[in-house]
Amino acid sequence: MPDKPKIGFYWCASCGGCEEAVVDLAEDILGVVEAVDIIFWPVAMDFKKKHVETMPDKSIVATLLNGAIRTSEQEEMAHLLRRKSQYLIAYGACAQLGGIPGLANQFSREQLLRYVYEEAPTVVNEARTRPQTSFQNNGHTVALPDFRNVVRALDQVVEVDFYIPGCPPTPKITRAAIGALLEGKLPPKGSVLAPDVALCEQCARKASKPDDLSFKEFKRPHQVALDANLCLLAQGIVCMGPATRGGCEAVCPAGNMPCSGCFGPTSRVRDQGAKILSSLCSNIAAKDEKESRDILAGIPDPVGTFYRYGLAKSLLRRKVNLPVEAAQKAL
Amino acid sequence: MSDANWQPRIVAFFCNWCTYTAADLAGVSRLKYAPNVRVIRLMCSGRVDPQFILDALAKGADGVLIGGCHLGDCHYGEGNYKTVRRFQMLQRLLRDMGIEDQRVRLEWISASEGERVKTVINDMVEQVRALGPLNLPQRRQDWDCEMTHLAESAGESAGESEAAEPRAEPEAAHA
Amino acid sequence: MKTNQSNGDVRIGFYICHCGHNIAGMVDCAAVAQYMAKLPGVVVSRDYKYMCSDPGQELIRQDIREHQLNRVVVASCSPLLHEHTFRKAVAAGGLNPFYFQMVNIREHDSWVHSDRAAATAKAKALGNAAVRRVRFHRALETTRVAIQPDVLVVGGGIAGIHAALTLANAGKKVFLVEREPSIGGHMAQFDKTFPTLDCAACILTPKMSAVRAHENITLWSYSEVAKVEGYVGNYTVTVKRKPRYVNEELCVGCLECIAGCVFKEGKFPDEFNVGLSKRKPIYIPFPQAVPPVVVIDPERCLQVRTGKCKKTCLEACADRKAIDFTQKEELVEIKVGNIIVATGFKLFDAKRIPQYGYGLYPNVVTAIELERLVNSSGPTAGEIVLRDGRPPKSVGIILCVGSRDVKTNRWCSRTCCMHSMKLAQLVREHTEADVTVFYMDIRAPGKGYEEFYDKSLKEGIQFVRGRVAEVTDWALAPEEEGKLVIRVEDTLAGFVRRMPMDMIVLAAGMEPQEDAQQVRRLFNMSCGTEGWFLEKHPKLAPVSTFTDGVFIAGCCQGPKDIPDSVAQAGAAAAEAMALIDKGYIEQEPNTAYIVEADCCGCKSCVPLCPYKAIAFEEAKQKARINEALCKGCGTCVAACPSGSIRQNLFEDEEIFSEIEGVLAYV
Amino acid sequence: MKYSYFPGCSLKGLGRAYEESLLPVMERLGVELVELDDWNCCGATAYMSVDEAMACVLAARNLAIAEKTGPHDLITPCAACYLVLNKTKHNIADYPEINATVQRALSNAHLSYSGKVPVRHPLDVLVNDIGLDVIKEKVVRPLKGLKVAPYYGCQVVRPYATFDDAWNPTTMDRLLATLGAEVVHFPLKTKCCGGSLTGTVPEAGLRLAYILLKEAVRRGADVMATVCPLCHFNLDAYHDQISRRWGPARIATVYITQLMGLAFGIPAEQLGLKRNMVPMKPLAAAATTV
Repeated sequence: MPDKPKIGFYWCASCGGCEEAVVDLAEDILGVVEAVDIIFWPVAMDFKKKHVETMPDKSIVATLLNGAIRTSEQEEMAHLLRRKSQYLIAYGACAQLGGIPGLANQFSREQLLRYVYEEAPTVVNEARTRPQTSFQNNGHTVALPDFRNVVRALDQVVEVDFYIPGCPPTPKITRAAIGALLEGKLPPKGSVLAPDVALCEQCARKASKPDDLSFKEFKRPHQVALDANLCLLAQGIVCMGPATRGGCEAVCPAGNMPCSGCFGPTSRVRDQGAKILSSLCSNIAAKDEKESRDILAGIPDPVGTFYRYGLAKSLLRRKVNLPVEAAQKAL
Repeated sequence: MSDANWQPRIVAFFCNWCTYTAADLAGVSRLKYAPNVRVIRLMCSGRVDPQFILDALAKGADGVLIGGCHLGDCHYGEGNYKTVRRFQMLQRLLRDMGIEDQRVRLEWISASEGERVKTVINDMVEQVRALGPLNLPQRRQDWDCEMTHLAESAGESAGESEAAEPRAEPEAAHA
Repeated sequence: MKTNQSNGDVRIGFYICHCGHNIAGMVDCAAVAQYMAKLPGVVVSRDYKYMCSDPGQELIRQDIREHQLNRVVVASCSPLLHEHTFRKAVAAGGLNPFYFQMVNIREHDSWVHSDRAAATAKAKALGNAAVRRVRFHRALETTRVAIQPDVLVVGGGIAGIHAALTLANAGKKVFLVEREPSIGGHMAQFDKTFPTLDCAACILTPKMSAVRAHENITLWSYSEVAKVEGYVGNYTVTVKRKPRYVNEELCVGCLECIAGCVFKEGKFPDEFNVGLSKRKPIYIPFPQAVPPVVVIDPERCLQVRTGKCKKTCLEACADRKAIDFTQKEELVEIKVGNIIVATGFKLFDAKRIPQYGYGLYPNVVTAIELERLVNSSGPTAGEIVLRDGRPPKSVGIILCVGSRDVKTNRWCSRTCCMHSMKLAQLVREHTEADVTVFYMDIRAPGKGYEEFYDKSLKEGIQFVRGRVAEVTDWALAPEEEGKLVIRVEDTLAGFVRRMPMDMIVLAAGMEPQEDAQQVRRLFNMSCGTEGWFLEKHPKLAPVSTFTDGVFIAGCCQGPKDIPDSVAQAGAAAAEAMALIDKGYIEQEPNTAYIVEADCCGCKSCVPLCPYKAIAFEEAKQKARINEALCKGCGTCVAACPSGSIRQNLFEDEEIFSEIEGVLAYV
Repeated sequence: MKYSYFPGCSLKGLGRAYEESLLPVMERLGVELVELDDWNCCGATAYMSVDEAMACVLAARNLAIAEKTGPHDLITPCAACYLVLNKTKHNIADYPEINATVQRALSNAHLSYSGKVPVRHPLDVLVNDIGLDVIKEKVVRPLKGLKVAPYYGCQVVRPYATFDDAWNPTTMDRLLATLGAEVVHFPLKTKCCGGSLTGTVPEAGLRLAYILLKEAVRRGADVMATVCPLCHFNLDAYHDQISRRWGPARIATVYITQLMGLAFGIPAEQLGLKRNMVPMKPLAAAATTV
C-alpha cells in the first residue's frame, strides 16, 4: 500500500488554542490519523527537529503552522518546514495576521522586556535578570533564541500557500481544509480557506439590524446588559462582523459577545481596521465636530479594537517611531 | 535618517468640486507654491477611504492632505461630514501608531479659494519638512534586517509579502 | 489584491502636451515622454505642441489604430477643461472613451511652480500614476437622463425679466419667482438710463407687461424659493407664496381700496420711493407694477395684525371681492430642468461711513433717492428740492461710497461713475444748481460712455479728483454758514478744499444681497470671497455655475449695468435652452455598484446615501444601488467595511495604483 | 475691580485736575487703581519721531512694570500716554527688531515684557467694564440742562480704534447722557485741537483750537468735555490770544471725570475745577438739587 500523505503540525508564537482546535476535531481526528501520517507534532508526539532536518525537501505534503513569528527559533523552524513541505499552511489568526501577539508591535523590545521582567506588578526580580541568548554552566552552553523587535505573520517570513483563519479556527473549517487537502480540491495558491463574505451574512442577529445604524454612543460589552438577539452594532457595541471574513458562523455574537475580527478582512480589503473605522465613523449621528468627537471617545483604544488580530499585517504594521534594537547576539 | 536633498512627498486627495477646482484656480492665477504635493482627484472627500491614507504613508508619503468643500457646502450635501468624522478617529489611531498630527491634514477649501490652496500647501510642506522624512518603506527595511542573517529565502519570501512596496526588495535589505 | 481587470495585454499610449509655452516652459516634456516610454505597458510615448488641436487628436486616433493601443493617457491641462475633448478623440479612434486618463500638469504643475527640475519630476510622478491607473480602466457607457423642459427664473429684475422672456419666446415654459410684490427690480426705480438718457420706465414697462401677458410665463411675485432638490434636468423646487391678502385674479388694480383704507393718509415709508414718501397698509408698489395688483402689508394692516378693523377696504372693493383676509402662506412644488438665478444686489448702506453724514444731515441723500426725486412719478413729482422745499443751488456728488475702499468693499461697483454723471446732467436739466462730482477715477469704458463723460464736461459739471474726507456742517467762512461743507484733497490742484454745498449725493456702491449665502446653499452654488455668486469659469463659462443646470445672470454675479445684465440674462437663457433642446444630459458613469455575491448585508451603507440610491433587498438580504439615482460621490464605497461596494471610474485598485504611482517616482 | 494705573507726567502737572477728578470718581465706583511703582516718561510723541526703537524702550519699561504689578489691565488717562503705550505694544508684537532692542534694554534693567497687560483708556473702562447702569446708580445730581459738547480729540480713537469708531466715537456721548447732561451734536469731536502746534506755530495751531471752541459755542454748548490733558490745555489756556486773532469764543473745557464727579455729588473743590482758566458756569439750580 502506498505511503499515506505526510502531515506536520507546528506552533510558534501562539497560545496553544490552535492545537486545541485540532484536538477539537474530536472523533474526526481518528479519521485524519487514518488518512494521513503525522510526522511532526511537538505538542502531541515525540518527534525532534533533527528528524525533520533529515527528511528530503518537500517530503511533507502539508504543514499546518500556527502562531506568529517572534523569535529567531520560530523563524528558523518556519524556514525549515517551508523547505520540507509541499504546502505550508498558516493555521489560525496569529500565523495568518500576527494575531494577538501582533499587538506587541506597538512597543519596542526594550519596553516589553522591561515590563515583563521588571515592572509587571506580579514580578519579583531585584537582580533585574533578563533572558540571555546564551548561558554557560559548567562547560555546557545553553542557548535561547533571539527575541525579535517585530512580530510577524508567517507570510512575512516565508512563502505561504494557504491560510486557515480564526482564533482559533473552528473544527468545521479545519475539517473542510484538511478534506480539501486530501482530495486535492485546493483553491488558487494564497487563498484563505474560508468564505469571502463578511460575517453579518452568517449572523443570527442579522434580521434585527436597523436600516439606519446611526451611532449616538459607543459602549463596551462590560458596560451594558446586552440584548441577546438585537444586532450588537444597533446596541452601540463595536462589532467587527461587517469588516470580518465569515466562516465561523458568528459564534461570538451567538455567545452574546461582539465579533473581534479574528478571521481577518475579506480579500477585497487591504486594512481591516481602516475599513471598520470608516464604516463606524460614517454612521455617527452628530450635529457637530465636538459631538462626533465625544461619541468617538466611546472607543478608547482604536488600535486594540480595530486591529485586535491584524496589526502585524496592517498597512502600518508597527508603531512607526519605534527603534530597531540590534539582534541579541547568538553564539 | 534625513539627508541634505530630501524633499517632503505629500499625497493629496482633492474633491472634484471645491478643492480640485480651487487648485485649478490657483493655477490659472499663476500662484506659486511648493512642488511637493501630488494631487489625486476624487469626486468627493467622502470617497477618501482611510485605507488610501494609510496606504500612501506605507508607500512612502511623508504626509497626506485631504481637501474638501466647507461643511455645509458639499456638492453632495453631506459627504464631507463623513470625512471629518472618519478623520477624527483616524488621527487618534495615527497618534497611537506614532504618526504626528501635522502629517495628515484635512482642509476645507472652496472653489474660489485658490489663494488658500497655496497657503495650505506651503504651510503643510514646511511643517512636514520640519518633522523630517517618514519614509515607512525604509523603516520596514530596517525592521526586516534582523531576519536577513537567516536563510536567504527569508529575503525572498519577505520580499514576496512586501511586493506592493517599492524599495523593500531583499537585496536592498542586504545592503 | 489585483483583480483580473488588470490582466490582458495592456497597450498604453502616453501623450504630453507642451500647450505652447504654458507647459513646455516649465516642464521638460521630452524628458517626461522618454521616462514614460520605459514604464511597463507603454507602447507609444510622445510629446506634442498642442494635444487638444485637431492634429493632436488625430495623433491619438492614428496611434490607436497603428499600435493597437487599448489605453490612452494625456498629460496636459485640467480634466475639468479638456477631459471631454480627449475622450471623444479616443472614441473616434475606435476605443471606449473611458480607457482614457488625463494628467493635470498645467494648472497643477507648470503654472504653479518655478523650479523646472521639480516641475518635471512632478509631471513624471503624475504620469506614472496615470499609467498605472489606466490599466484598470474598463469600458463604460454613459447613461442619458431626459431633461424636464421647464425653467425656473429666480428674481424679477431686468436680468430675470429678460431671461424669462427670451426662454418664453423660444416656447419654453418659465416660472418667474420674485420676492417683492412687483417685478421690475432696481431698474424700475430709475428715472433715466445712461448713456442714452432714455426713460427707464419707457423701456422696462413694456417688458414687464410682456411677462404678465406671456402664455409661457407663470409669474409668482411676492414669493420665494424655499427648497431645491434633484439635479440638472430634474429639479424639484418648492416655492413659498406669501399671502398678499388680495386675490390676484380678481383684483383689477383700480386702487379704490387704497383710497378706502381706514388710514386716511399714507403713514409708512414707501419702499419704492426709498422712504421719501409714505404709503398705507394696502398699497401698490408703483403705478406700473406687475402684476398690477394691490398688496396688504401684514406688519401694518390692522385687520391682519389685530383682527380689529372696520375693513373699509372691503367696501371700497365692493362686489369684486378681491380682498381676502383668509389667505395663508402656501407652498407650491414645481419640476424644472434648469434654474436661472438673477437675485440682484443690495445697495451699500451709506450710514457705514459716518463721516459722510448720511442719516445725520437731511440734505445728504443717496443716488437712488435723488433718482426718485428726479422722477416725475416720484415723491416730489420730479422736483429736485431740499428737505425744506427750496431748490438746491449747489449739489455735490461723491463717488465710490463704500466701493474701492479697504475699510468697506474692495471692488469697483462699475456703474456709479456713469450713474452719477447721469444724475449730474439731470440735476442740471431740472435746476439752476452747480454740480460738482468728486471722483477718484472716472470709469466710462462702455459703448458711448466716454462720449457721455465728455457731454457732462461740456455741460459745465465740475469734476474734483480726490476721495472726500468728510461732509460736515461746521462753517469757517461766512459763505459756508448753513451749508454742508465737503472737505476733500483736490489731488490735481494739490491742496485741501472746503466746498460748501446745499445737497450732497452719495453714489453708494453695490453689495451682494443680505441672504446671498442662504441662496447660494439653496441652489448649491459657490460664492467668491466677497459674496458674489461664482461663475464656473471667469472667461469661458461666465453664466454657468459648478452645479449643472443652475445659471447666474445680472448683479448677483457681480456689479454690472443694465446692458451687461441683459446680455448675461440672454446668455443664461441660451445655455438653458441648449440643454433643453438637446433633450437629455449624459451622466458621467461614475456610479457606485455593489457586487451582490460579496455583500454581507450589514446595512452600513444604506443610511449614507444623500440620494437614497441604496436600498436593502429583504428577499436577497443584500444592499443594492440604484445607479440611476447615484450621483457618484463614493461615500458609501469608502465606508463599505467588506470592500463590496465599488465605483466606476474610481475603483479602489485604480486609486491605490495612483498612490503607488505618485510615490514611485522620487 | 482693580486696575494698574499709569498717570504720566501731565496728570501730575498741567493736567492735575484730571487725576484729582479721576481718583474720587473711580473710588465712588468701587474701582481700585494701583499706581505703577517708579513709572517713567511715556516718551510722548516727540521721542517717537526721533528714535522709535528707543522711545519704545522707554514706554516698554512702564509696560514691564505693569506686568510685574499684576495681571489686571493698565489704565492710562492721558490720551498721549494711551497712544504711545499702545503703539509700543503693537511695535513689540509686529517688529522683531524693535522687540529685540526692547527686550535687551529691559533685561539689563532685570525687567521683561511678554506683551500681555492690555492698555486701556478710562473712557473705555467706565463704559465697557463698569457699565452705564452702574454709573447711573451713582448719579445723585443729574446734570440736567447742562449742554455739553463731547470732544474726544485724536489719540484715543486713532489709529487704534479699539473701543469706539475712529470717525464718530459715541462712548462719551452715551456717558454724558447717563449723567443727565444734554449732548450737543458736535461733528468736530475728533478734529485736531492744535496739538503741539499751539506752541510752535500758533497761527496754525490756535486756529484749530478756535474752530472747536467757536463751533461749540455756535452749537449752544455750555461746556466742552475732554479726555486729554493736551486738548484741555489748548482749549482752556489760549482764549485771550484766540479772541485777539479771531474774535471771542469763550467756553469752558472740563474733563469728563470732573463732570462725573459733579454728577456723583462730589464737591467741586475736590474735583480740581478751580484750576480751570475759563471757569465753568455753575450748574443750573435744577441740577444741583438732589
